[in-house]
Amino acid sequence: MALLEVDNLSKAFGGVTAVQNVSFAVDRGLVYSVIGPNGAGKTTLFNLITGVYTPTEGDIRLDGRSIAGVAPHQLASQGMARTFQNLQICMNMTALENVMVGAHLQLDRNLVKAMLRFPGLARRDRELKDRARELMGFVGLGGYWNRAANSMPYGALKRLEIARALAAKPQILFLDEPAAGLNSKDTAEIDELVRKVADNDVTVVLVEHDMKMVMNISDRILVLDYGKKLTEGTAREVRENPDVIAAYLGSNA
Amino acid sequence: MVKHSLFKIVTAAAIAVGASLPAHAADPIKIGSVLSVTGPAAFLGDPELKTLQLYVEKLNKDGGVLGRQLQLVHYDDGSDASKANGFAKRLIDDDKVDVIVGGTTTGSTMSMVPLVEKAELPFISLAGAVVIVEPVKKWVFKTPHTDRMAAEKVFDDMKKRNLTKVALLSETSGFGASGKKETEAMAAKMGITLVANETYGPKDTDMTPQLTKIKNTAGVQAVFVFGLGQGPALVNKGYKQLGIALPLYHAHGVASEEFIKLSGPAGEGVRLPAAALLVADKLPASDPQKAVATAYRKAYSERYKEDVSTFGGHAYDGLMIAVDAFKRAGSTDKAKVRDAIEATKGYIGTGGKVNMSATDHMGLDQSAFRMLEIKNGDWILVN
Amino acid sequence: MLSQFLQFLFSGITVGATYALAALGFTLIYNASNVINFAQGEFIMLGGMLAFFFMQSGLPLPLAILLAIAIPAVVGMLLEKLAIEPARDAEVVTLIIITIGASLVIRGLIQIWLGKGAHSYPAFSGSEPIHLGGATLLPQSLWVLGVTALVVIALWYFFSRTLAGKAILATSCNRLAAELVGINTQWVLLVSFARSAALGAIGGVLLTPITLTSYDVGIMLGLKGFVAAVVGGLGNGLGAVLGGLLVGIIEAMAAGYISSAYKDAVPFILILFILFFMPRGIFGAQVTERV
Amino acid sequence: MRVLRRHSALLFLAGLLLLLPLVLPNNFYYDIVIRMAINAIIVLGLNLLIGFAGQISLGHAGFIGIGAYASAIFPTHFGWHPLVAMAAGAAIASAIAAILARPIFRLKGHYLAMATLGLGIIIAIVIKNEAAYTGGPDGMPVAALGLMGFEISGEKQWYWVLAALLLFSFWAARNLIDSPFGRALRALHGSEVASQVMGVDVVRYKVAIFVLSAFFASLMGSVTAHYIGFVTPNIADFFHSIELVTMVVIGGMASIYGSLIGAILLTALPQALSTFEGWETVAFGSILMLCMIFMPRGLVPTLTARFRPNEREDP
Repeated sequence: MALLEVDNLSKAFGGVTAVQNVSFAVDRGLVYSVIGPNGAGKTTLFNLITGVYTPTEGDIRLDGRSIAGVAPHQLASQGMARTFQNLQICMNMTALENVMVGAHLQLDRNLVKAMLRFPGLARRDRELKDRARELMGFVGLGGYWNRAANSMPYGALKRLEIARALAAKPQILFLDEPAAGLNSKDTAEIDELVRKVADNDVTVVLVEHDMKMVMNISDRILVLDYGKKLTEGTAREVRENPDVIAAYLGSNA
Repeated sequence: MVKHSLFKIVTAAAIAVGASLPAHAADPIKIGSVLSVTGPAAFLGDPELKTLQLYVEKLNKDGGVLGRQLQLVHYDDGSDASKANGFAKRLIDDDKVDVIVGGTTTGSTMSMVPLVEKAELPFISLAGAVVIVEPVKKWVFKTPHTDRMAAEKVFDDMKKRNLTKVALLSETSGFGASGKKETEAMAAKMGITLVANETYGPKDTDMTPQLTKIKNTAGVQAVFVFGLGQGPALVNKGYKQLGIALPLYHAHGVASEEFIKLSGPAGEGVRLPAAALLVADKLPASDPQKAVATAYRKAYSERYKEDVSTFGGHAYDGLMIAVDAFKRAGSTDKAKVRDAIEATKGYIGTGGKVNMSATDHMGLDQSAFRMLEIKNGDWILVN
Repeated sequence: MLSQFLQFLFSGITVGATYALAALGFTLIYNASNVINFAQGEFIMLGGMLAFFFMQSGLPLPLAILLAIAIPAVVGMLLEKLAIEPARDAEVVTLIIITIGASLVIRGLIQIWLGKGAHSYPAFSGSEPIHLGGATLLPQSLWVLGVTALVVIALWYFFSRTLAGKAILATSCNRLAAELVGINTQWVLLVSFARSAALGAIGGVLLTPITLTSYDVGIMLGLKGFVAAVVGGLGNGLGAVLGGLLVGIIEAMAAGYISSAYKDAVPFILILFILFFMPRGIFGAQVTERV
Repeated sequence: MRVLRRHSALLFLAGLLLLLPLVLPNNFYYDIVIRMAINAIIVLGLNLLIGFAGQISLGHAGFIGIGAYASAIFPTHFGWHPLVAMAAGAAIASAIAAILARPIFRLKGHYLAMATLGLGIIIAIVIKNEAAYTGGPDGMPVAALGLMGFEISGEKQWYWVLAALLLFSFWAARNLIDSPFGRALRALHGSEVASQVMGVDVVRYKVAIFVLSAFFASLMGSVTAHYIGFVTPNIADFFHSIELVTMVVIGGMASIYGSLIGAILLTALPQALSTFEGWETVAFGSILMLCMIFMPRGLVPTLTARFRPNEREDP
């Protein structure tokens, strides 16, 4: 059984149908990319799967359980994590704290215990701090621990979002344009990071504009156009699909 | 860094607030005062403060009291009783005043009462409600007439005119709420039936809904309004707008020239109980209050170019009773001064003739109130 | 009984028109800058107090009124230039506190200058009540209602039919984008503050013969205006007017039929209920947040 | 060593509170410090809500009023023990906060400001109107706070009570900020959608912190009532709410030290301005405006940023 199954998913905003009858499945351990011209409905698709929007029609199943319309904070406990196209870093916190928020669900969230700083809670918090440091090292942000998030460069924030998502120990990670706005060197590093994440048994679903990166790292690719599924397949299949070429040339090239 | 600034701020604040602390041997007599000079009760506190400043200056020019100068230490509680409590502590502990004259509102006064009782400091309040002096508190006195007296005076007058079914319209301020309570009690005692009982907010701009209700209540013979400041003037206007023809009475809280001005033609025929101060010039020469009231009126309006109100008069009385007590006590010894205040007999003030006793810390009786009516834009004495 | 109802209605509409003018002031500034100007009530106070002062000093009525409207407009511009503009990017609460600070300064200065007493001046066309269906209405109330209606029409025309009005709407939507298409957003903000201050002042001038004025009348009027603006859905001009009338009428009805002691609580209970069911007021736009 | 460093600020505050009586000349200064401490504790709670969680409340004085009047009414009219009354007040305030929090926190920005403001005003109006119990606008006296025959009275005793409470609140607030709960709270301020995706049940956290701050506000209302010995509706007033929010913002949003500084400054300021003769309002308003224009983030964060531009205040 595939880890993520999407069946006939549709989302309409008023009269506009942003996503229309999209179906696909993502197997465990893959790097799965969603591509398409601007306005193809990629981010909407992400927002639907991660619970930010409620689908108008269709179903989404994670591990066989339906998750359509489930609130985002409940999805997190089922092993789903994501990053955002427009950075959603908490600028009022330090880098390390941002990562620690990612591990929110693994900790004791009791208010009274927190105020009185119960020893168990404090100990686990310290352990988490160490793990968060490791994760920051993993994404290449070793020196940034105590930096205020709002004083960090853009590229670093992109990685920080990934570190934060990883802190949740997800089984599936959605990356919304992780390379957007980065130069080629940074992009190559993100590329490498995504591979590294996938090698650590985290299924990665990716929306990305950078074709080189997508073709490089994706195991399978879904192509959307005007909210509809155009095709799906390996990098090679997609590259050679005439419809895809037409869509890109027709609208974007 | 942060911690240091914290300490600095504390000390700086301490220095800032403690800057006024001379302590020489030839000390002046310190009159402390907490008044509501700003906030909703400002129209009471403002003339009170002006009066105190005026007369402390005057007394000093005339050589002071007991050969010592007077010093007025005053704070503005902004009509907030909790602030009054804090400032009272400042007067007691920091300024070490010899007497407190002030407390504009009943709330402010009552929040200061436990402090002066504990500090054993004579305190003459300028607020109205009966609770201040009933039960008698050893160190607490007051100069204004009570709301109970006002209700009694008004009902007396109504009964003379055979009006026994009355609609009460009271303000939701401290003054109005206390007045409402006393009026209800007094009505029961004097055989007056309150056929309607409405309220309005001190900042309301339109009382016609309440007045309409009163107008449509069966059997109303007269309307009694218990409020302060501008509200009652608006009641007059609404009254006229609705064309209600019943006799209209107000309480003593609107006893000022301003009330006539604000009401305009709508004020004609309105009655209220007030101290003789407002009609000083119309008093017969034989009236014992005539001299005091005229002199105060003259001094105040010459200095401040504004009309007198009875509230300033209460401050005048409070200060003069204190000064009188200092003189009779021959010192500023707090216990002696307290005893002297309690022994005040036959003092003629703007509010009336004051005869204090161990059981009466206000010392005014019903004769202190005159029934006034507005006629041709001026006060006239009824009867 | 009908006459009683009518009387409550007249009372509510007159008071409501005041709230409506205050609410419109909130709306104008909110539309241009997303700031809730807690000093809005002070402009109403300024209008009344200045009109009184100038009439007292012997100026002819029209000139006194003109000055009483023009000066607050200048104060509004100063407020924008000196206090709002420098702190434009600050958080909602910060801006709220700046405007509260401004209201304290305005109120304090007027109190020092013109004292704490209450004032009034004669109504514009006499105070002989008009009888209507057994109820009475003051001629001045007609002035208030009439001018409010004129203001609403003028504003509607301005925003929907003129380029300048559209520039203001554009600025409120997206300041940067508005600047990019060549709108002088600084000017837009300045004009909005001036206009809303003038609007408040007009309200103050018209109301004083009915309600009296003093240095502290702005607090309550400002608060009720804010309620009215929110009831109508912030940023919606027509909503603000209807919100104001609604709050005024409900207050009067509450005082007449329910309890005069609790009539002040009624608008606030109302607003809680409205917001619980319509989180953006009655006429507020529904927006979807973008991620 | 780590313990010492972690608690250095706490120890410093404790030391300061311990030594302060040596320089306080008389009861009046004790009084000011006590009022500062009371405000500081309320502001700490309010800052958790406004500064850290990013949710405005313009009606917090309502909760203070509930606590104050519970301590005034229950012992006077029903003969309850003051501590029971205090607990009851806190329970009532928390319950009201909990019931209303869910609908209220669906609102944002100015709508939220309006709803909380309305809530506060309604509470104040009820207090003012139910004169049979509350004494109406003139207020009512409050019995002394006693425990097992011992009665807290006088500024010196209250000083130590408040010092202890302030230390506890300071410690607890810092603990809370640096805990999973606190991080979730700040995260939902930083990015509501990101925190949701991380598993933060945003509404639950907003409700919890609102209830917590209402709980503390109510407790401090009770303390204020017992300390002053008299309570009037002013305590629940809209202006009191604004005053508290001002303390939060002037001191610095999302800053524990800022809460202390804000409370200290704005408690001392009216005293310092009391000699200005009529200009108090203008001076106070000007100071508010200038602070906010030149330090929109509040004193402590602005100063911290100047000296340590890349770091956050250590929680």
